[in-house]
Amino acid sequence: MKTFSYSFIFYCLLGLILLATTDGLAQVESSDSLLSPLLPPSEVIAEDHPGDAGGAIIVRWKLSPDEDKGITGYEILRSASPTAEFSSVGFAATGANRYVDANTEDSLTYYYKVVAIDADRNASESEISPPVRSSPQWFNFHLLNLLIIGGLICGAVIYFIAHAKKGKKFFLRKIAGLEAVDEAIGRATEMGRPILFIPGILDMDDVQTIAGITILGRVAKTIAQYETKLNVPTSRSIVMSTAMETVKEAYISAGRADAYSDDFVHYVTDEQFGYVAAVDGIMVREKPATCFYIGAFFAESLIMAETGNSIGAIQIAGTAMPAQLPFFVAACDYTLIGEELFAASAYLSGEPKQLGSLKGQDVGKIIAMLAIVIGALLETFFAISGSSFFGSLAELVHKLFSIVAS
Amino acid sequence: MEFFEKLMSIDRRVIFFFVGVALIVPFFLDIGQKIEISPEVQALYDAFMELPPGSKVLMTFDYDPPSAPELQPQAITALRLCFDRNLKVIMIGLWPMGPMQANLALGTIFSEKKYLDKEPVYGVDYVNLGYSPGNELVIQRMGSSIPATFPRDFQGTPVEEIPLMQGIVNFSNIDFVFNLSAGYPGTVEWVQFAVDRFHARMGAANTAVQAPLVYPYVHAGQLTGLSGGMKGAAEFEKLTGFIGKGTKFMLSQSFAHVIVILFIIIGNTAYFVTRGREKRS
Amino acid sequence: MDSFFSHTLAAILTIGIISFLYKDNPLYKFCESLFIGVSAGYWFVQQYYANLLPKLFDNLGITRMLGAENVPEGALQKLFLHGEWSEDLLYLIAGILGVMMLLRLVSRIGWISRWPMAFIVGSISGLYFITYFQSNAMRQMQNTILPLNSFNNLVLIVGTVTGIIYFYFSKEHKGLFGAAARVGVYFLMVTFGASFGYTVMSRMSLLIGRVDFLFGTWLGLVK
Amino acid sequence: MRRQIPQLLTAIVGFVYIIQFFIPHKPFNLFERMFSDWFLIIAACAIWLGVLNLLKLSSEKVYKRGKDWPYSLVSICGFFLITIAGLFFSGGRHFQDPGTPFDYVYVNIFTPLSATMFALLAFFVASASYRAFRARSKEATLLLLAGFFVMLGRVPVGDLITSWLPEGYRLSNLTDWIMNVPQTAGQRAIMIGIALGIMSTSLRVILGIERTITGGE
Repeated sequence: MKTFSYSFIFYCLLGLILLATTDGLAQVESSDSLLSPLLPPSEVIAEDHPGDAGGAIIVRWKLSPDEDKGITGYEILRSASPTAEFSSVGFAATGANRYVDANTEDSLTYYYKVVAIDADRNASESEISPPVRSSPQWFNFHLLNLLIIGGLICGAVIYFIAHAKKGKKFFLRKIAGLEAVDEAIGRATEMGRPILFIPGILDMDDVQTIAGITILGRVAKTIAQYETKLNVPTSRSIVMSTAMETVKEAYISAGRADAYSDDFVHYVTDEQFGYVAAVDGIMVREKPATCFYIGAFFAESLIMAETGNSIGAIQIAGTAMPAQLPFFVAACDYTLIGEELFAASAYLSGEPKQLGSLKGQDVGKIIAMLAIVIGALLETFFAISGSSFFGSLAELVHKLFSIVAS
Repeated sequence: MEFFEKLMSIDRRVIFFFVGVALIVPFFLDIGQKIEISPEVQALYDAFMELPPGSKVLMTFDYDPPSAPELQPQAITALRLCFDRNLKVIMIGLWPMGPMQANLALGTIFSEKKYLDKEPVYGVDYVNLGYSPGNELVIQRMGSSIPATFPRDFQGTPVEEIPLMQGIVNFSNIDFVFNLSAGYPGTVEWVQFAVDRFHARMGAANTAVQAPLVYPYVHAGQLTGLSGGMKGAAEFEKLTGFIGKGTKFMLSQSFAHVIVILFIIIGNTAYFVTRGREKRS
Repeated sequence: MDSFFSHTLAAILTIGIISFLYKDNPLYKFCESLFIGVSAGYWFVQQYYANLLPKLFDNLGITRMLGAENVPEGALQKLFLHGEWSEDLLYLIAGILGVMMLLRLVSRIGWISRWPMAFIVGSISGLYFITYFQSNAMRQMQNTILPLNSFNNLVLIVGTVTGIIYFYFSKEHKGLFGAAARVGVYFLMVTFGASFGYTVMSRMSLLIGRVDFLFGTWLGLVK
Repeated sequence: MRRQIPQLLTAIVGFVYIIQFFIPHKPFNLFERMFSDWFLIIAACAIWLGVLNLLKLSSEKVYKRGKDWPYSLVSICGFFLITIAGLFFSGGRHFQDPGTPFDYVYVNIFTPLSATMFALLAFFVASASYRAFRARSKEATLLLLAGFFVMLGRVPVGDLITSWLPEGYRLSNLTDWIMNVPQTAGQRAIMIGIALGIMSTSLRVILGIERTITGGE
C-alpha cells in the first residue's frame, strides 16, 4: 500500500516536471491541487462566534476522508468575496474540525475555504462557505452555568448576612491561629518588644493583600489598647498608603489617636529580595516578639519565617499561595491556610454580619462536595452498568461545572 | 546522653555550615564519578551527532539567571558540540534574559584555549537573534517566517545582512531545534507548535523541576532526547567527553541533598531517643 | 581589569549577604542599605519608563506635546486636533486617579487619596470574585468528578472532599464530621510535605550559582 | 461625604467588574483589559509616595544621627546613584541596554545582591526541614514521610536504593504518585476553599460590610 502511494507520488511528480518543461507555464499551485491525492474537507460552515464582543468567526468543517492518510492539518483561507483571492488566516491540526478566526471586522462579510495539507505539502481545497459576518452580543451564554452557581453562592452569603443582621447567632469553629492573636499581642506588650506585620509582597491589586490589610486593621485596633510599637514595612507604595490609613483609622476608633504615629507604616522597596533583606535586618535588630506574615508571598516566605524563628518570635502566617504554605506551616507557630486567611478578618471583627458571610461560604462548600460526590457516583454507575441514563446524568453534572473557553 | 538533647536544639549555623561545605567541596574534587547515561540523554547526544556538518541548529534560551546553574552547563556543552562538529547555530530567546545567557555561554567557550586560535565567526558560524515577546505566538510566527519574526539580531543588524541567515525561511530550513527551558514558555510550547505543527526535529534540556512534565513527549517520540537538571547536564558532558561545570554542579547538588536528608534522620533519631528517655523517667 | 573590579564589587556584596547567616554585622548592614536604596531607585526608574511614560504620557499624547516627534499622536491630539474619539482617552481617568493618590502629600486634602484606593479595592474585588470562582472553584470541581473505578480516583475524591470538610467553619469538628475533617488534615499535611520536598533541590541550585560565581568567575579557582 | 463616596465607588466599580464578565458587548469588554494598565499607572504615580517616605525616614535618621545612621546615608546614595544614572545618563527609553550606567549598576550591584538573598533559601530550607520534619504527631509524621520520599525520589540515590524492585515500583514512581494523587487532592481542596473565601471577601467589600480599607465603621 505504502509503496503504491509512494510510486503514485513519484509518477505525479515526474508528470509535473514533464508538464513544466514542455509547457513551461505550469503553475505549481494549481497543478499541486490538480495532482493531489487528497480528498478535501467538506461542508464548510462559518458562523459568528457567540458570546463575544464581535471580531471573531467560527469556521467548522467535516474532516477530509483522507484524515488518516498523512494529513498534517488544515489551512483556513478567507476572502471578502467568493471570487477574490483567498488568503491564509490560520492553521488547525489534524483531527480538528473547527477554527476560530479572531481577527475579523464586524462590518465586513467573509467567505472561507479550508484546505487539507499533508506532509509532502499536497493541498486540497474545500468548497467556499456561505457568507458570514461577526457581531457582538449582550450576554455570554457559555457562562450561564457560572452565573447560576455563582448566584447561588452569592445568594447564600447575602441570605446569611441578612439573617445575622436580625440577630441570629451561628456556631463557628475555632481557628487556632486567630485564637492566638490576642495572646501574641499581649506577649509583645509584656516583653516590651515591637510587633512586626508583613502584608505580603504583592500590590493592592491582589485580594490577598486586601485581606492582609483588613486583618492589619483588626490587629492594630487591639494593639492600640496597649503601649506596644507596631512596625509595618511594605514593599509597595499603594499598600503603604492604604495601610497607613487603615492603622490610623483603627487607632482612632480604639480611642487612641494620640498613640498613633505615621512611622508605624513605612515603605522599603518594590524589589522582592531587597524587601526581604530589610525585613531580616529589622528582625535581628529590633527583635520583635510577634511577627505576622499575612498576604501574598513567594520565595521570601521561608527566608523571613526562618529568621523570625531564630529570634524566638511568635509567628502567625496566612497566605493563599499554595506553593508557600508548606514553608509557613514548617516554620511558623500558626498558619492560616488559604480560605482561613479570608475568613480571618470576619472572625476578628466579631460582627454578626461578617460572621454570617462565613456561613454562606459553607453553603458553597456543600455545593462543591455534593457536586463531586454525586457526579462521581453517577460516573461510577455509568462505568459499571453502561446505562445511558446514568451517562447522560453524569454528563449533565459535568456540563454544569464545565468552563467553555469559546 | 546529653548529646541527643543538644542535637535537638542544635544551632542552625551548624546546619548552614554543613550545607555550605557540601556545596563547595565538590567544586574542588576531581573524582571520576560513575555517571550512568540515561537513554533520553543518549538520544539527545545522538541527535547532535547524526547532523552532517553545516547543518543548522536553532538553540532557544528560555530561562533566566536563577535557573542558570542547571541550564548553563547544558547550553555550553551543546554549543561546544556544535562548534566542534561545524554545525551552524542560531540562538534566540523567548525569555527576556535568555539571549544574555547565550552570550555568557559563548563568552565561557571562547575563553578556552582551543577557540582562541580558531574562534567561530559571528554571522557565519553562529548568530544571536535576541529576544522576542509573545511566548508561543513567537513560535507560531516563526513557522511562517523566521526573518519576519526576528528582523534584526541582538546587535541590531538586519538579518538580510547576516550570511548564516541566508535561505532560512521557517522550520523547514532548520535541521534541529534545541530548547533550554525553565518553565513557561518552554519545551511544552515548542513541542506543541514547532514539533506538532511545523514538524521540526527537537531535543530539550530542562530544569529538574520541569523535566517530569516533559518526559511523556520523549516517550511519544515528539522529543528527540531530553536532559533534565544537573544530572542530565553531567551525563551530557560525559558523552561529549568534556567534563565541565555540569558534573561538578551535580555532585554539589547531590551532596547538599544528602546532607539535608541526613539531618532529617539525625533530628528524628535524637527526637525518639530523648522522648523515649522522658517516657521512662 | 575593569571586569575584575566589577566582579570584586559583586563578590563583596555576595559575601556580605551570606555573612548574615552567621550573624548581623556591619558588612551585611551596608549591603542591606545599599540594596534598599538601589532597588527602590531601580523600580522608580522602571515605573517611569515602563508604565508612566508609555502607558500614560504616550497614549494621551503628552510626550508628543512636549516635543517628542517620533512618538505617534495620542488621544488628546486626536480629540483636539482631529475631533476623533479614541479609547485611549480612558487613560485620563487613570491619570486623574494617580494624581489623587499623590494628594496624600497635601495633608489638608489627603483624604481624597481614598478615592483611588476605593477604586482599586472595588475593581479587584469584582475581578477576583469572578476569576477565582471560574478557574479555582469550577475547574477543580469539574476535574474531580471522576468515576470511582480506580484506587487513584478514590484517593483523589476522598482527599478533595475531606479537605473541603476541614475548611468548613459553621459546624463543630466532632464525631463522623470531625473524623472526616481529620482525614482532610492528613491530606493537607501530605500535600505540604510533598511540595516542600519537591522544591528542596531547585533551592540548592540557586546557591550553587553563587558559589560558582565566587570561586569560578571571581577567583578563577574553578574552571 | 468623605466616607460615603469611597464606599459607593467601591460598590459601583466592583459590581461593574462582576457583570462585565458576562457581557461581552462594548463598552464592558474594555474594562478588564484597561484595568491592569490603569492600575499600573496609579502604581507608577504612587511610587513617589513610597520613595519620598523612604527618603524622609532615612534622612531624618541621618540628620538626627540616629542609631546606624551611616547606613541610611548608604541607602540615600544608592537611590540617587541608580536614579540619576537611569533618568539622565542612560539614553532615555533605552536605559536598560547593555553598557549603560544603569545597566552597570543593575548587573554589578543589584543582581548579585538579589541572587544571593534568593540563594540563602538553600540554607533556610535545610534548617527548616531539620526542625519541621520530625515525627512529633500523626500530622507531622505524614508531613515528614511525604517530604522525605519525594526528596529521595528526586535524586539518583533514591532509585539506587530501590533498584532491586521491579521497574515502576521504585522510589521515583512513589514520588510521582504522591505528587499526582494525594498532593493534587490536597491542593484542590485548598484551591476550592480559596475561591470561596475570595468570593465571600469580595462580596463583603462590595456590599460595604467590610469597611476596614474603604474607611468608616
